[in-house]
This record gives sequence, C-alpha cells and structure tokens, in this order.
Amino acid sequence: MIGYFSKVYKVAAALVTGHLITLKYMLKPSITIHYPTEKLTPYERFRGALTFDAATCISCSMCVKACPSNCIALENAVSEAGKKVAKVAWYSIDFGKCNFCRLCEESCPTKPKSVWHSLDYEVVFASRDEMVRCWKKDFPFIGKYFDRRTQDFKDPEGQVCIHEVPPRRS
Amino acid sequence: MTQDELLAKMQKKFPKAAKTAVQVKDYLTVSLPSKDDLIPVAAWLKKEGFDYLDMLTAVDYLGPVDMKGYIRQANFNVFLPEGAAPQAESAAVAGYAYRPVLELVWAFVSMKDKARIFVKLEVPRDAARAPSLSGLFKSADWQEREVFDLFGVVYDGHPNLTKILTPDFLQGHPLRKDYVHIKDRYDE
Amino acid sequence: MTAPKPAPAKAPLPEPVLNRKNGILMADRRWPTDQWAHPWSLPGYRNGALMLAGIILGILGGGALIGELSKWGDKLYALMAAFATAKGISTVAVDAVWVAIKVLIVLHVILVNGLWSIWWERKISAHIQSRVGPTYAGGFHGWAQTICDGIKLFLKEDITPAAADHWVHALAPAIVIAPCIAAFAPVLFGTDLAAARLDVGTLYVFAFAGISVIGVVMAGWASGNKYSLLGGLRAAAQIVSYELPRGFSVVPVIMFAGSLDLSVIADAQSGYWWGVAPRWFVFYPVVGQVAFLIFLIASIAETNRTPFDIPEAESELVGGFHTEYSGMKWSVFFLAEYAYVLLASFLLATFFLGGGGSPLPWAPFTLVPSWIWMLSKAMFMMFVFLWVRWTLPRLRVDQLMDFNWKFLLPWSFANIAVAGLYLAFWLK
Amino acid sequence: MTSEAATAAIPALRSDQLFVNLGPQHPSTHGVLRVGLTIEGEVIVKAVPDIGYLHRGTEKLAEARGYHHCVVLTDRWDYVASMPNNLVFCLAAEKLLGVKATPRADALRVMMCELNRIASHLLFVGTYGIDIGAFTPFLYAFREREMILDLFEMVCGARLTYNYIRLGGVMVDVTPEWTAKLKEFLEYFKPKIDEYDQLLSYNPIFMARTQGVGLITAAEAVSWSLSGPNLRGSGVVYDARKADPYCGYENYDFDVVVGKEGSCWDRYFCRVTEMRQSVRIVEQVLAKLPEGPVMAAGVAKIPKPAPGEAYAHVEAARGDLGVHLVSDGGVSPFRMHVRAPSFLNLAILQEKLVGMKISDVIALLGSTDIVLGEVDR
Repeated sequence: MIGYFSKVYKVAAALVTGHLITLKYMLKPSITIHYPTEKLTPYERFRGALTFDAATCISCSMCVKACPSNCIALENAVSEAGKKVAKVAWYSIDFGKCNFCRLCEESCPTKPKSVWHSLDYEVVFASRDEMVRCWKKDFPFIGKYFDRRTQDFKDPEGQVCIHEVPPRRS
Repeated sequence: MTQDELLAKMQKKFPKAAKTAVQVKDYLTVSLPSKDDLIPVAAWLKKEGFDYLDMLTAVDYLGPVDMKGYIRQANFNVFLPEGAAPQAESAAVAGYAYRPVLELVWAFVSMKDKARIFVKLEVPRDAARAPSLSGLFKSADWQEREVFDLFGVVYDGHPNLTKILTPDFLQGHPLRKDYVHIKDRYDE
Repeated sequence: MTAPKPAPAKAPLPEPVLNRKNGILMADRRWPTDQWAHPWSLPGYRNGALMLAGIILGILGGGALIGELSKWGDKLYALMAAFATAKGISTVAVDAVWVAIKVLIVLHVILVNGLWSIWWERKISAHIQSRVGPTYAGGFHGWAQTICDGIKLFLKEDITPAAADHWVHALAPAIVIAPCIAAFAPVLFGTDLAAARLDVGTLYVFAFAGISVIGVVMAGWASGNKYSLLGGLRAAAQIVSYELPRGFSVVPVIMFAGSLDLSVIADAQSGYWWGVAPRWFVFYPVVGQVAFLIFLIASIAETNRTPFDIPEAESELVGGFHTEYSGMKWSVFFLAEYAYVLLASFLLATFFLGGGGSPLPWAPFTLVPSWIWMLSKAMFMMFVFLWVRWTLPRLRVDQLMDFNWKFLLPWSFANIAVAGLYLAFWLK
Repeated sequence: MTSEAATAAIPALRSDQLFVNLGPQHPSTHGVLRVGLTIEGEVIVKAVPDIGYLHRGTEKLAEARGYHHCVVLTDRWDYVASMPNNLVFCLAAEKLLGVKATPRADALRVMMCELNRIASHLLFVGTYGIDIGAFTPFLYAFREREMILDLFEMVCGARLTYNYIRLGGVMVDVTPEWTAKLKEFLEYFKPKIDEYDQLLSYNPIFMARTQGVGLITAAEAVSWSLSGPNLRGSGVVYDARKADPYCGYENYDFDVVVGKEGSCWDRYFCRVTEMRQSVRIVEQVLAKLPEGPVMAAGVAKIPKPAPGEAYAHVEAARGDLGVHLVSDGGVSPFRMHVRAPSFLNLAILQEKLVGMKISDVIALLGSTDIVLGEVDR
C-alpha cells in the first residue's frame, strides 16, 4: 500500500518538476533573431560564397587543381605581343557544385588571397545559368553570369552579398 | 592475445589458411584458399570469441577505374561550351599487381580480448560466388546484399539476395572497375 | 630600365556593411547566456511584457463591459415589456427577443474566445519554448494573427476527398460544434450571470458535452483514409471512457452544494474559514484536491489535448480524424476544441474555485465585480491547459485506457465515499 | 438488387491486413527511409525497410578523387556529426602514408569529436522527444546545439560540413578567445543536461512509453552487430575509444555508459549520459592542451601513399564508424569502404518491428537514432 502511494507521489513530483522547468523558461526572454530585420553577422572565418579579385590573381590555376568538385575554370591572359602574362583572361566559379570546403582559398599563393570565402550566407540563384559566375576584363567586382536565353552577360539578380565587400584575408 | 598466437592457433586448426602478403596495417590478415573453408573458419572464430562480424566488403583488383562509369554534368559554362576537362585521370601505377579477381573481405572482432582479424577470399570476377554467413551472423544479411548490389557477388544460402542501395532501373554493378554508366531517364 | 610604373591608385575596397540593431552588433549578442544576462535591454522584450499585460486587462475590461450591461438585465426586460404592452405586442415576442439577445452574447463569448485563446496558446507555447510566436500580423505582437488565420481558412478551398461519403463528411463538423455551444447555456459568467438558470445545470452540461464524440467518429469514418479511420476510433474510445471520471469527480461538489444548479454551487462556496481562507471546494482537505485533479485530467483528455492527443498524434497518424478536412470545416474542429477548453475552464472555476467570489474578504478585492474574478480564474485554468500541453509527451492508447479505468475511476469512487463521510460527520 | 444477391455480394467478413507506407516522406523517419508495414488493427505483421533513396555512391566517387578531396566527401556521410567522419578517413590515410599527427592536433581532434557528439546527441534528444509527443525539449536541445555550431563556425568556418580534420593534423589552430567561449559553453551546458533529465528522461509518461519497449537482448545486438549506444544500451560494454584507443584517448579518463535491458529508454539514457562523459573529456583536453604546430610536416599537396591496405575505426556518435582503404600507390584511393554504423543499426528493424504497435514503431525507430546519409552512403 505504501509502495503504491509513494509511486503515485514520485510520478506527481516528476510531472511537477517538468512543469516548473517550462515555466522557468517561459519567463525568460526568447532567443529568436528576427531574420529579415536583424541579420546575424557570421564569425570572421565563416565560409560563405566565394569571391574573386581579378586584379591580384596570377592565374597559376592552383585553385583549379585543389577544388574537389572541379568548379573553378580559368584561362591565362595573352598580351598583345602573344606573350603569356600573369593575368587571367577569364575566370568562372560554378556555385552549383561548390561545396564550400575552403581548399581553393588555402591553395591560393597570392597575398592577399585572390579567391576567398566571403561572409555571405544568402547564396540564392534565380536560374541554373546564374550559378556559373564569370569574371572578365571589365566586369564588376561581384562578376556577371551568362544568360543563355538572351546570350549576354548579366548582373546576378539573386541575393547580392550580405556585405558589399567581405573582409580580405591575407 | 597477440596476432602471432592467434595465427598459430588458427594454423593449427586450419593449416591451409595462410597469412597474406599485404597485411591490413597493424591487424592480422588471413587468406583462405577456397570458398568452402569460409563457413568452418567463421564458425571456429565465432567459438573462439570473435562473435562480432564488424565489416563485410569486397575489392575489385581489375585495374584503374574506368572514367566512363562517372556521370559528368557540369552547369553550362560560356567559356567552356563542351564542359570542363575531367579532373583526375585515373592512371595505372606501374608495377602494381592488378589481377582480374574480386577479393572478399570479412572483419571479425572479439570484444572480450579486443582483437580483430581480417579474413580474405579471392573469387574470380565473372562467376563470383561465395557462401553466405547470414546463418552465423544476422548482420551479414544486409551487408551481403550491398556487396551483391554493388559488385555482383552471389552469396549462396542468403535469404533474399536482392538490390538494396541502387535504384531498380540501374543495370550493372557500379563499384566494379569496368562499370560503364548507361544513360537512364535521370541523366539530362 | 624605366622606373617601375607606380601601381594605379586602386580605390580602397569599401568597408563591409555589418549589421547593427539598436547599437548592438548582432554578431556578439547571440548566445542565450548573453541575452538572459540582461533581458530588459532586448529591443522587443520590455514593451512585449507590457503589451501582454495590456491585452489581458483589455479582455477583462471587455468582459466587465458585458457584465455591467447585464446587471441592468431586469430593468431592460421591464422596459421592453412596457414598450411591448404599449405597442400591443404579446409578451411571448418579448421573451423571444430576450432569449435571442442572451444567445447572441453567449455565441460571441465563444467566437471571441476562439480568437483570443488560439492566439494566447501560440504566444504561451512560443515563450515556453524560448521563441517568439506570432509577432508581425497586426504590427504589435501579432494580435491580428488569429483574425488573419480565420480569413485565410475562410478563403481556403474546401476539399472533400473522392473516397469520402459527402453527407457524413460535411455533417461531422456541425455535430462537433453544436453540442458545445448548447452546453454553454447554464454556464456561469459571474455571480448569477448565466444565460439560462437551470436547476439541472451540471447534468445538462455533461449530457451535451458527450454528443460531440459522434461527430468525431463520423469525421474519422467519412474521410475514407486509413489514418483518419484509426484516429476516429481512438477518439471515440478515449472521449467516452473519460466521460466517466469527469462526471464522478463532480459528485462530491454536488453533494456539498446540495443541488445541480451551477449558481447554487457557486454560492455554496461563498464565505471564508477563519475570516481568511475562501470556502472553495478545492480547499476541502483531501476530497477537494482529488476531485479537482481528476476533473482537470479528465477535461484535458476530453478535449484531446496532450498528453492525451492520441486521435491526432502527428508522429503516428499524420493528422488523425481531421486529416482530410481543410478550409472552414477544419477551422470548425479547431474552434470546437478551444470552445471545449473554455467550457472546461469555466466549469473548473465554478465547481472548485468559487466562480465570481473574491479570494480575500478585504475591501479592495470584494469591490472587484464578480465577472472579473470568474474570467481571471477561467483564464488561469486555461493557462494550466496550455502549460500541460507544452510540457508532457503523449501516452500510448493502451496506457491511456489503463490510466483511466484502473486509476482515475476507482479514485473518483473512493473520493465520493470520503465526501459522504465528510457530510455525515463534518458538514452536518 | 434483390436482398439475396446483395448478401451474396458481401464477401465473408474477414479482417484483412492493411498495407501502410511509413515514409519516405513521414514526420518521424529522420530522413528518406520507407518502411512498408503490413498491419492488422494496430499490430504490425510484416515490416520491410526500403533504403537507397539517398545513395550518392561516395565509395565510387572516392576512387576518382585525390586524398585531400576525399576528406571533403566524408562530411556528407553522417551529416549530423561529421567531425568523426573526417577523423576516421584521415586516420586510415595517415596509416597508409605513415604520417603521425602532432600532439596538439590530436588533442584538438578529440575535442572537436566530443563536441560534435554532444551536438548530435542533442539533436537526438530533441527529435526523440517529438517522436514521443513532447515538443518543448526539441527547442531547448536546439538552443544548446546552436551554441556548439557557433563554436565550430568560429574555429573552422562551417556549421555542418566542417572539413576541419585534414591528413596529418587539423585545418587551423584555435584562438584563446575560442577556448574562453568554450569554457563559457561548458559551464552553461552542465546544468542543462540535468534539466533534460527532469523534463524528459524521468518523466513518467516518457518512461511508460519507452521502458520495456523494443527490447534488444545482448546476443541479438551482437549478432546484428549493432554498435554505439544501441549496443551499449543492451548491456554490452564495447566502446572503440576504450577498445582501440586513437588520438590519445587512453590518457583521458571517462567511463563507458552501459544500459541494462536494451529498451528504448536505455538507449536514450545512454546517449544523455554520454553527453556528460563528453563534457568531462572536453574539460580534460582543455586542461592539458599541448603546445606546438597543428599540421604535421611532410604531407604532400597530392599524396601518393605506398601500395597497401589500412583499416581505422572511430567511436562516432551513432556507433563504430570504420573506413577500409586500399591504395595501389596511385593518386586516388583504389578502394574505400565505409563501415557505417547506422546501416547495421537499421537492419535489426525488420525483425524487431513484427508484433509491435504503431506508436511503438516510432519509439523504436527513433531510439536507434539512424541518419540516412550514413545508411545509404
């Protein structure tokens, strides 16, 4: 008999302690970040979308070899005199296959890095063409994408980087 | 008990089970001459305390992997209309003993004295047959179905040897080195 | 060798636009430890709390307004009667109009409760789970959320599955909601503030509350899919078996009060022991607490809420008996559930917490009108319903049945016996 | 229709079996798993798990990639706790290369794997609570898990697919500010585990739903070669960190958590107590974190290990994760087989589910804590 009542008491006590915990957290403020108005700034080492700076790139194609899923493609520039120049004719990153593993940034020999991960986690593409972002001679810093329907280069309509220009890493 | 004691005890019971040339790094590896020794060896090991069949797999020693077995669908790149050059050309390494054989590997673990032993059996690639251990170890059931699905090794005495991982419409056994991918409706 | 051409002065890369809100860089204020260290600095938190208090006072004020109007009920009736005789209309018409007004008021209590309690449950469950709940609808802490949901559900397409039996499928929600509204007739909203003063009030309420199980089973069977069939059968077994302990746990209250009439039960609880403790039935030494708990648990089971929400267990039956409903028909089920929760809270307040009476005899408390006390007690009991729902896991079907037949029912009988002893020796 | 024809038309009343598909889209199958259940009333007569929906052929992919590139592949197996995936591949490759990670790298590896185990068990506690019907523990568990993911984001930049543990060491060293934040997390987290116990583990309804349900005896567990909390829940004392210590686990003291009868509650409680052990380990690692470089010298950019075979196994969150690597001396591994614990933990369902009720199916399926990325590879 006593065992029965002590069991009932234990069950009731366990239920009440559970309720007190939920009450405790009800009175604490919520920890929600309201996304569109309050955006989180990722930490400094965050691996967001790749960005590329054609000025400092010496087209050594180390990043092409380092990329596991073969996303990066580039072509060495040739000066008018037909001599190879340490510049890039064009450079393209296929964001559809990039798996944000930072191997390309680590293999890039230039100082500061010419391909690096920005802090942008809002990587959104309106179409599959937009996934392949290209850099050429006079393209803006963000680069353009080639739209097969209209056969011309366009600015990326999707979410532009959360930061206009991410912090450079030496 | 150290590897040598285990090997000695095993060779006393099964003289034909020889220590393989290529040992799995710091574990004992034993190879069996023919597929009928497998069940007795497994039963003896189970009695000896190796009652945990940790892993069951196969390796195809035919040669370097055939690149046509991979699906390469890069997004359209305006500068490379015909698609990027494949990255890693798998080349044969000179002097490595490629041989047209499927090597089946079993790993038994004895939890009491924390020992592990690898048992190997070489099986011809075309008529790859081996006795099924699902009678002794229940976990062999799914692992053997996986090796059948990916390598095409038929395990005699298996309750229901059917495909487990690859989709039904996929022909051929993907993990064989000479596997060539046949275009199906999911390839653009 | 010409001097190396100075590199063209490149425009410095613009500084990244980092995110500040109220001066706080969102990167460093991320961990709960920081946010709980100084809660009031959070932008939305302080006025959120004030707002919540404001809304509760607003609702109480609204209730008070209706309560105030009904105080002059008799004068209003006399006025109408005089007007009718002046115009030569028969008194029957006056009675009809008078009943129509009362029905309208009770119907609106249920509908406003639908809006209020759904929103309140979402806010309470959110803050229990340290998230925020509806915030954007209506600008200020999502007060218009339920109204928007209502409109959305009204505009949603009303799908009747092909395999369904159309008549039964359409009729089921009606049969679930109708008894619930009818059951509100004798319910007390303050001291002698009820739509109809029945001397068999308790019996009437339990009789009507039992009818809606037919609607649930009809919904389960008519939807024509396996999961809702299972859900409907489980609901039938659960609601019917929890009717018993719910009814028997009220018997001690009726024995003490001496009558089934709700207002007599409420008046029997007026007065104070030793001048301080109110003579509520919940404070009767053992009988009160046991009866209160059994009635509370049985009411939670009656309204299919966790830990007894077997019929619509998401992780098993996907949606239970109202899987195939959408649009207004689905919202009628939803409204019925919250109407039953309101009914149960009002009954708990009337039976055990002395509906309408103030807990303390001193001046400031007794001046507060009785409807405010009744409404706040009911709201507290509804909070307990919500609190239980967001804390406890779900029982299995057979455990639920064992718990009812082997624990609740025997103890409610024992409780009646002890109440009999009280009557014999103590309350003579 | 005359009444005789009508009565003739009604088949003899027999209770036939209902075929119900549990999944592949179902709220509690934790991924793309379809279990074909044949039920009679509420009792299950036959259960056929059908997997392969998430099969991406990582073993075939590995044969065409370099060793550094395969480490990126390993993140995608058990995506809930992917640090041990990286670790097990790196251990096997280091055995082939004959390279030894530096002591500081070993300590960091142990710390990251234990933190990842806590994060994975937190996800288990949350989703298992929802399976049994309690919604609130899920939010609390994810609030703590976010803090661990922040720590990972601070040190290696990713929150799920870390690619942090590399051949010969670790990607990058931790900053003193990171260790301070980690201490702050540990202090915050210890009382939280007791709260989960009060809120869920010792909750009578939860115990009624899980104790005595889905009993797996020790012999069955060994025969089905389960591993991790599923094996230890049935009372078998086998933990790869104790049986086959790697990365210096032998000089941290922690005890192997063992359950009693192999019920769902035992497996659940093994994981909750394991979180406490992991906190102990992380504290010990933090206490004596050795100095020195984090990446061993001598690992080539494109490693070509000598021909040979290696097998390494690690106590991952879900069980005994192993990698069998065969190298023919070429650029990419000749054969990589992944011994996935979830694949074997799932196999036991087809025998255990027969005769159970529907709500117990969800309890048993949840308690084995499988991740489909690792089952299908």
